[in-house]
Amino acid sequence: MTPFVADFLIPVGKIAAVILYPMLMVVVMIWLERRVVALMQGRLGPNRVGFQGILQPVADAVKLFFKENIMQRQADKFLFNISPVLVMFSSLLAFCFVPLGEPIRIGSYTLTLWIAESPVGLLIILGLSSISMFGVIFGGWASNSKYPLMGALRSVIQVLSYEIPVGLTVLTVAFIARSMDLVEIVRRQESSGVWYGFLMPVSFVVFWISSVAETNRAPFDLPEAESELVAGYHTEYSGMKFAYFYMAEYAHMVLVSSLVVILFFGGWLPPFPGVKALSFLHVVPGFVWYLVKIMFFLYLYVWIRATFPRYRFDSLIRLVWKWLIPLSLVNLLAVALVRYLL
Amino acid sequence: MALREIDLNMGPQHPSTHGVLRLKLAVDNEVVLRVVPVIGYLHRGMEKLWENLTYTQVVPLTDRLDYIAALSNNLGYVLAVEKLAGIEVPRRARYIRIVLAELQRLASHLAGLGFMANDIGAMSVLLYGFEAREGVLDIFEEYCGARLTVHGIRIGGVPHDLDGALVARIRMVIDGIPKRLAEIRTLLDENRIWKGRTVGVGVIGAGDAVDYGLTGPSLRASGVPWDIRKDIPYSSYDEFDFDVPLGRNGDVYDRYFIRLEEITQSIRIVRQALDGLPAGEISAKVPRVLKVPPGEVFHTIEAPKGVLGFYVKSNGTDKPERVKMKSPSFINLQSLEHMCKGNLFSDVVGILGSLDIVLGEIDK
Amino acid sequence: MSRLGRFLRMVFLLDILQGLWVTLRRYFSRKVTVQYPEQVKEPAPRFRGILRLHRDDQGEPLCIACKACQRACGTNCFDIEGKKEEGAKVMRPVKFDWKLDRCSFCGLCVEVCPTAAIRFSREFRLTGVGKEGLFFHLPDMYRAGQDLQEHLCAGCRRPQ
Amino acid sequence: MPDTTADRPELRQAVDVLAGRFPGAVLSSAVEKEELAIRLRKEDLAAVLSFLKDELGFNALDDIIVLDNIRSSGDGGKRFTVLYQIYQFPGFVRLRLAVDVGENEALDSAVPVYRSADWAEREAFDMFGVRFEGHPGLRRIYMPDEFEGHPLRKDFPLGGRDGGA
Repeated sequence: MTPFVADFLIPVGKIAAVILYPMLMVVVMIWLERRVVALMQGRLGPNRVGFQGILQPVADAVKLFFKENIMQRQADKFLFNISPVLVMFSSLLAFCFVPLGEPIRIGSYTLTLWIAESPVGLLIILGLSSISMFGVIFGGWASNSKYPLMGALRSVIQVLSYEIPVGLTVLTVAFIARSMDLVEIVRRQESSGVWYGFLMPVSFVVFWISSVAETNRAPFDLPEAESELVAGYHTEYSGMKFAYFYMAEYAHMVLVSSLVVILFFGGWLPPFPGVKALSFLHVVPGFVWYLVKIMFFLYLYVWIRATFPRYRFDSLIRLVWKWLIPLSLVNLLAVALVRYLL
Repeated sequence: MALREIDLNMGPQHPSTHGVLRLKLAVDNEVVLRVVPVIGYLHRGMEKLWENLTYTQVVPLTDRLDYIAALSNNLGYVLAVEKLAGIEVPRRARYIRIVLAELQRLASHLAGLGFMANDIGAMSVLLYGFEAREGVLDIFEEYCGARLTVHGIRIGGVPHDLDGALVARIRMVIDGIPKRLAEIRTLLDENRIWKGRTVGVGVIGAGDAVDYGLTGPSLRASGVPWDIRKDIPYSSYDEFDFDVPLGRNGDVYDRYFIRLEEITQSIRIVRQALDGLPAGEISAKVPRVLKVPPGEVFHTIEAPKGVLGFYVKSNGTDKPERVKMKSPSFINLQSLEHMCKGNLFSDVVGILGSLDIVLGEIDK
Repeated sequence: MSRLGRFLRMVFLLDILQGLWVTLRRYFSRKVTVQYPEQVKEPAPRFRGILRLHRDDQGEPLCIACKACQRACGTNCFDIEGKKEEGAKVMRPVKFDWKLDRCSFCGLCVEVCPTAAIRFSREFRLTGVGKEGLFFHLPDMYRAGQDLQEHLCAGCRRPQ
Repeated sequence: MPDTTADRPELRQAVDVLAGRFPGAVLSSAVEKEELAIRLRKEDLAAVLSFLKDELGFNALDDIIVLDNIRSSGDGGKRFTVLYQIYQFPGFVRLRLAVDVGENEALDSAVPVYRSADWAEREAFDMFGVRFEGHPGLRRIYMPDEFEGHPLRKDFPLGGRDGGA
């Protein structure tokens, strides 16, 4: 392999992939959401554009692309423009650290299925996902309008609250895996032969609930609660800027689902990695396992949205401070104790 | 302190104001301090129009009041005119009216529950409710040719007879509704989020409810047993056996629950009416140009949203001198501020949904 | 429900799971969507669609221009003029204007018509481009709602 | 159908009690179409309403109806008649109070007695221009604040003042 290919083409290709892969998932996700919710409500949902309506999100994007960008005269111009970019950028950037599978060997060259492997990859991803919340907050504030402001306020409190259980549960994984490197965490799950989700169900449940809240999804979609705040923090946005917020939300969901899969469900590992009798499952490429697991969690997102009413602000806060944080603290303590004793 | 209070304009363009209602809210962060409803965006001057139309021509216009339950409006107006003109309606027509009116109540409650649930964020319930309501609307279409603005009752009787096929169809539809209701109840009744959003929210006590003139399901949710169908039976309601469900706390959950129960009761009444459908004429003899002797009358019925009253004053011609409508939503909306004060902003939409208002009826 | 039952429900998220079960079941159940315009939900026989003037079996108009419908109408939809030809027994309309934009489809005109000349068709597609399509004149009134049947048959993809 | 209001003794009683308590207030009373209607002197309205509510138990107000008598009253009669439709439950009794009021006169507000009178009086003010003294915020309810005239008056043209479209 020439140095040109190895040092230039492949990195560029990877960068392109890291942008394309989330966007592709976003398209699938938007379609999945509308279709699945419709089917659960006895409707059909979009099924005309492309096969079963799969191109509907593309058509929507094209429409949004040609729409006028409206900005309030009193809006803070700089923040108003920067915040959709911030949200989108941080969501996409986080995907650099998400490993998609085992490295592939092509001759002497090893193709890694991630852009950057960092010993603190987990922390970086959490940090980046927090940065995307700044976009939400800035956007809501810069709109200089009441509904977006209220959406942003709700968002601040929601993120402040739910970062804590996320952090605490991630720590338990780090304790067990003795690493914050995502690739390493998956490899530890392979060597220990059990997915951490089964080892630490409490961690998984707390992490999952908190991350649904962190992605502003139903039933925790308070910052953009349609029936209350019109469209929440992006009420004043239109056209492509709105599309950025919209897509970033889905990208964030994909990111969070990837994290859940990596931390608790063995990433690209097939089920029961330790059981010899099931080793034939290795025939299926790891990436496929990985996608199947992600899709399951994305489906769960949609399923929950179709089923439940929206939490109220105070009960949402009560849930996290009175239930999730104590639970995750006890859980952390228990895991640490077990880890220390063993 | 000056900065703590925000004036928030909710509507007339807002996803959950059920039409063109505008609420001027004063909020302290999320806590609601004041609510001032601003109405009139849909005011069409119905009462003025009615004075210039003949008694018969008014009936289709009453469809446009509470358009979710158009038939109940027809019934309320027609009963008032019949009382004034001294028209005796045949028993079969009265029974058919009850079948239609109860089906309408059912449809209205299903839609109302759906809107309410959708405001609180459970959007599937809206669709499930609409799916069940669709069957009822199909019956209306089959019966009188329209689904929403039905014009399904005439002065003196009903326009069409209920034939065997239609009776069978009605039975089929109402047999299917409990299943849809069960789904809604599984989704909401015990759900912790739903209960968190509704129990103890928007409470109005029995005394206040009466004082504010609240009627219908919203009043009964506060535990006041007041149902015109039972207390001043009109149109043969006294021949039917049904219960009036009562709430205890007067909160959003009770108002939701009362509507669910009333759907069950309506199904019961429809079954009884179909079983005991008497033979006979479907309409009294009414002159083509109806001239009503001078006089005045105020007649109330139990519409799905509450007590619907029509005051009709005649001057001896074929056009009424004055028709005044007492619309339940108009009166019920007055108590919104009482229910919302001190609650959170998110609750306003839930409370508004639980009042089940229709702006066509409020603005007339 | 007992205290314990309630507690167990709460801890094991039974209410949540029940809700999820309902939506999952509906996911596989029959869908109610009608794929208009490929499929058309056929209007009921009594459906109150566009008004149509009918002729008798000999092709003679039924309308006798008595203007009963015009008088019965609460929204002034009609503008009718009749004329009695030399030697004819009854009047015939020479002008029969109906304004769709004013009509509320209440059916009062249909009910008063002494010769059952004016009746509802089942044509529910009321939209058009421009205001002209909303004003029906005498020739239009005989044609109104005619092509619905072909449309319905195309819709359900059944041979006519 | 059971007769609900026709000549029930308690109705007669209510009239008698009322007439005894407020001498001269009851101008006339009649039971028409099974409904009791009492015509009152304008000045006594507030006192009668609170008496009816507090002591006779008429706990709810159905509606306030305004009639424009411009065509029928002709000579000397007052322009408007305001009807108060009140009722009592349980034990259903319904009562209609009628008060005549001239174009430039004001009535006592019923809001201190019945809170539900608030919007009803605003509607009466908006549509007919009948003023109520002591109302906590008598302003238009349907029409825009800057609107002039009162649309439900008989002399207000049906198609609006610009003739309608």
